[in-house]
Amino acid sequence: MKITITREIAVSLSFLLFGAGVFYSIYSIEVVEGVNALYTQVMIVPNFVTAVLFDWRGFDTLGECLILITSVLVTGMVFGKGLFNWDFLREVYREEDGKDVDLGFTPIIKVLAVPMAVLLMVLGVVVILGGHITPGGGFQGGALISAAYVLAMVAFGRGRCPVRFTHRFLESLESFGALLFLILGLIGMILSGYYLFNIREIYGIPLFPSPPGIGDVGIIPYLNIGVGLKVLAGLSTITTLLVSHRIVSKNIGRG
Amino acid sequence: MNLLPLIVVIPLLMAIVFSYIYRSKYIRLLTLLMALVLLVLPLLGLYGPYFFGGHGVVYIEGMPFVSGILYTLNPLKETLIFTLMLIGVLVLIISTREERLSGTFTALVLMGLASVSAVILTEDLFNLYVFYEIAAITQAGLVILAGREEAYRSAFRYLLVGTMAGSILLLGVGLLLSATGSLNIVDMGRYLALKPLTPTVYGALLMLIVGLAYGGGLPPFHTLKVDLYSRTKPFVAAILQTYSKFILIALMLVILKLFGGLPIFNTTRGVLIALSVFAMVFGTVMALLQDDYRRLLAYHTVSQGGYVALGLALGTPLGIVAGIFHGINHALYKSALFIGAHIVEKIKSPYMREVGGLLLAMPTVTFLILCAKLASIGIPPFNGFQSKLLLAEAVMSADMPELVILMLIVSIGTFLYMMKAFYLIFLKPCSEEQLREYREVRISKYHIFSLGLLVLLCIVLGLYPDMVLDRLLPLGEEIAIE
Amino acid sequence: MDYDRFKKEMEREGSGDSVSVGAGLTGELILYSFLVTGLFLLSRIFGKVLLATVGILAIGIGLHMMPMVFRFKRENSNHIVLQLFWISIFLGAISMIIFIAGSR
Amino acid sequence: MIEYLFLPFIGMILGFILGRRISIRLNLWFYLPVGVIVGYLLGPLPYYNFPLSYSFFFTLIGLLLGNLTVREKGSP
Repeated sequence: MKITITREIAVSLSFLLFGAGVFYSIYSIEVVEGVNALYTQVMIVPNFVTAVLFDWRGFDTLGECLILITSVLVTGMVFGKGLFNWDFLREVYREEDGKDVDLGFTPIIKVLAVPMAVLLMVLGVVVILGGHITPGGGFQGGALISAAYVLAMVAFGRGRCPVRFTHRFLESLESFGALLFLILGLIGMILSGYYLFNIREIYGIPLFPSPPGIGDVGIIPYLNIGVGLKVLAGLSTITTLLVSHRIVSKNIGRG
Repeated sequence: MNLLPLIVVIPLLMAIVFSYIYRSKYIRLLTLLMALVLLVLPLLGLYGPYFFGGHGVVYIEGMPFVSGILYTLNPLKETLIFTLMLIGVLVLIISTREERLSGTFTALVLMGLASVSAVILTEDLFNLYVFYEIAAITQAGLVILAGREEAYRSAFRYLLVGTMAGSILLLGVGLLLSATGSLNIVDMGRYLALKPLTPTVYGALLMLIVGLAYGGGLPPFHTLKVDLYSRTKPFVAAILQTYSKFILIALMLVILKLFGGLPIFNTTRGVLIALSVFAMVFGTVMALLQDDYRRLLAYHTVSQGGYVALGLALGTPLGIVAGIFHGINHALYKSALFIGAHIVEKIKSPYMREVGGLLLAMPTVTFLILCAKLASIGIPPFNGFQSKLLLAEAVMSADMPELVILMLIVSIGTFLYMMKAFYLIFLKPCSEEQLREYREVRISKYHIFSLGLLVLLCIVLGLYPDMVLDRLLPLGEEIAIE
Repeated sequence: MDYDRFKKEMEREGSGDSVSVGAGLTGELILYSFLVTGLFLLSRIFGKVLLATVGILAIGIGLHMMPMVFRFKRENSNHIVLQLFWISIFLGAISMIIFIAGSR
Repeated sequence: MIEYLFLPFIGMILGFILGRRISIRLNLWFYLPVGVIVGYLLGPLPYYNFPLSYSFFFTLIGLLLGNLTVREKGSP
């Protein structure tokens, strides 16, 4: 499709206008405190961001997780999962599974990759668990763990990768994380009538025992764990799908 | 106990379960059971507000603020959700007759149903954005499911533009948050009405309109939507077009609630009316030129979306009611037409010139599709007539008779291409062996049942429109702008 | 504009039987009447002589450019470049309208 | 005591799950000192009053446990 010079001028003019509009409106922002005053006064957990994300607006966080879940589902579908018609993919993936290509990484990378991956995983777990006290939380920790997976995958290739997250394992983790979030919300609904109610204790037993002085954390750590597992599984699934032919072959019924 | 969140939560929960067991043998059975559950859902909620997490209204410096996320249910939303769930149920039932059905399809349909009902129910702008994004990804996913190269292409294109439009909408939500200090739509509307307008608010309005045009399929995004509808299986297009119609209605109501009383609303109204008239005319003109039956129906969807948007953009009580009523009617008869197109595609081909003489092969289906077509044109005993009449009244009373003329002209165009399609597919003479070929294809009872149910609803709503209108009118008065 | 020329154009597009030509002509008429009624509405609401004059000019140009419908079909194709072009034009136009109307 | 040890305990479980999935045998005598050093550098990461991030250490122990006892072998 050929684009004439007139059209290019029109496009640049309109982007100029739109950009000027966006810039003008952002430049003249005067932030009104509004309901934020409440968010910073009421202490739920020491990390105010987590308090807003998981307590005041927990349902939004659930929605954000579901965006990731849906994206992973759709990405899986591009590689043949559950399609009504596979013939197109069969033609694309006609040739046999390619061999791993050794990109000539030096031994330093291969020696360092495993310890770094292990430490990254552990750090990711700690970041997930400390989400209600320190900066971090489920999204960040999950991303750390899946970064460890990607690191191992890049250094060793798919065949000899020491971190073996199988597709089925990742699917289970993802479903478990999302179900944990949804079901904790339902439990809150049964106990109090409000969905995603932050239950502090059941019959006097605190739900998540934590030291005094950091507020009643309630279900927030569990929600963090759910989100973390889901993010870990989602990002790793996408990596697995992108590097591996075998999943496609299995999905289109040849594996 | 108010079980309102279950309308959203149960489909989400089941979507995750279905995506986990997508290869199971019992998927067909489970899908049918799930369809039954979906029918119960709209009855669960009670009218009134529902605060998530127990965070209710707080007073900061004398101003009431909703501190958490608020959902409300009222008769209008209930009607919309009932229609949505009904069409979802019928699509799920039809899907069990498909070869190679997997849990993924059910999961995606459920995810879409949940997110669109959340968009309808929510009173919170960020929550609306989140579920709007899920709905956009779900629509692309449902198109990818068709498993053809062109489907991949159009879904990719839709997501590509969707990234841009979604980010613009998110930026708009952020600007509104900074300008008002709240995310609750009612709180924001009240704050905006009190304080003088700043450029930030104009920017936010601009971005909300971009989000609306993308979500609802108004120009210039209509070509993307048409690609989506025409490249997937037609019965999937039935649920896709329902999603985008209802997102259109919900976002229109949000814009009315936020900017309704402001001095800028006059301009906004002009922009929205212009967009909807463009949609009406472009859809009709393009539909007249199509050879592919699915594309024709897709462009028809765009032009009817223009009617819906026109009614809502007027901002008068009658206009809002007429727009929403037309949205519901449109969802019903258009789903019937898409299911009919699915049958036609199954028997022979979606290209109108290759088919012909289907009347002799299946008279019942032909009659039902004819009824749906008449409803879509706006012939009296059907529901399309009632809502178009109401729309014309609303436009007349808003002092824009020219638009009524335009609506009539567009209706004539609609009549023409619908009848052209009907002639080419069902009436055009065909050879004896072609007829034998048609008779070999078995059409499932489920297809005919869904088609019949939708046509029956069209007739019932056409004869007794008050069933729905009585529920919409009080809310139309409430939202409307003087 | 005469029927024969229109039919010739349609045949070049690959669908020249009477049903399609009729549909195409209707599309042409709808576009044209959309132009006319739209200009009526605008000039009535804004009530400017200048606008009405420009409108008449636009109608004349439209008549001269007939058939518009093929050009229109090309602009509405699903080519990504054209889609992005119209989206960017839309963004510019809408921001101009809203900010200019807002600044008054 | 349980208030301070509950979080590391959950970390151990998660570490166990992840450690099962590492297919090569990890060397205990390398990872334990490294864990102590990294934990010391992290400082009191989630909870305070302790010079060492014991949550990190416990999670590492969980991971090593999972790796050394029920490791998954074979090709992916």
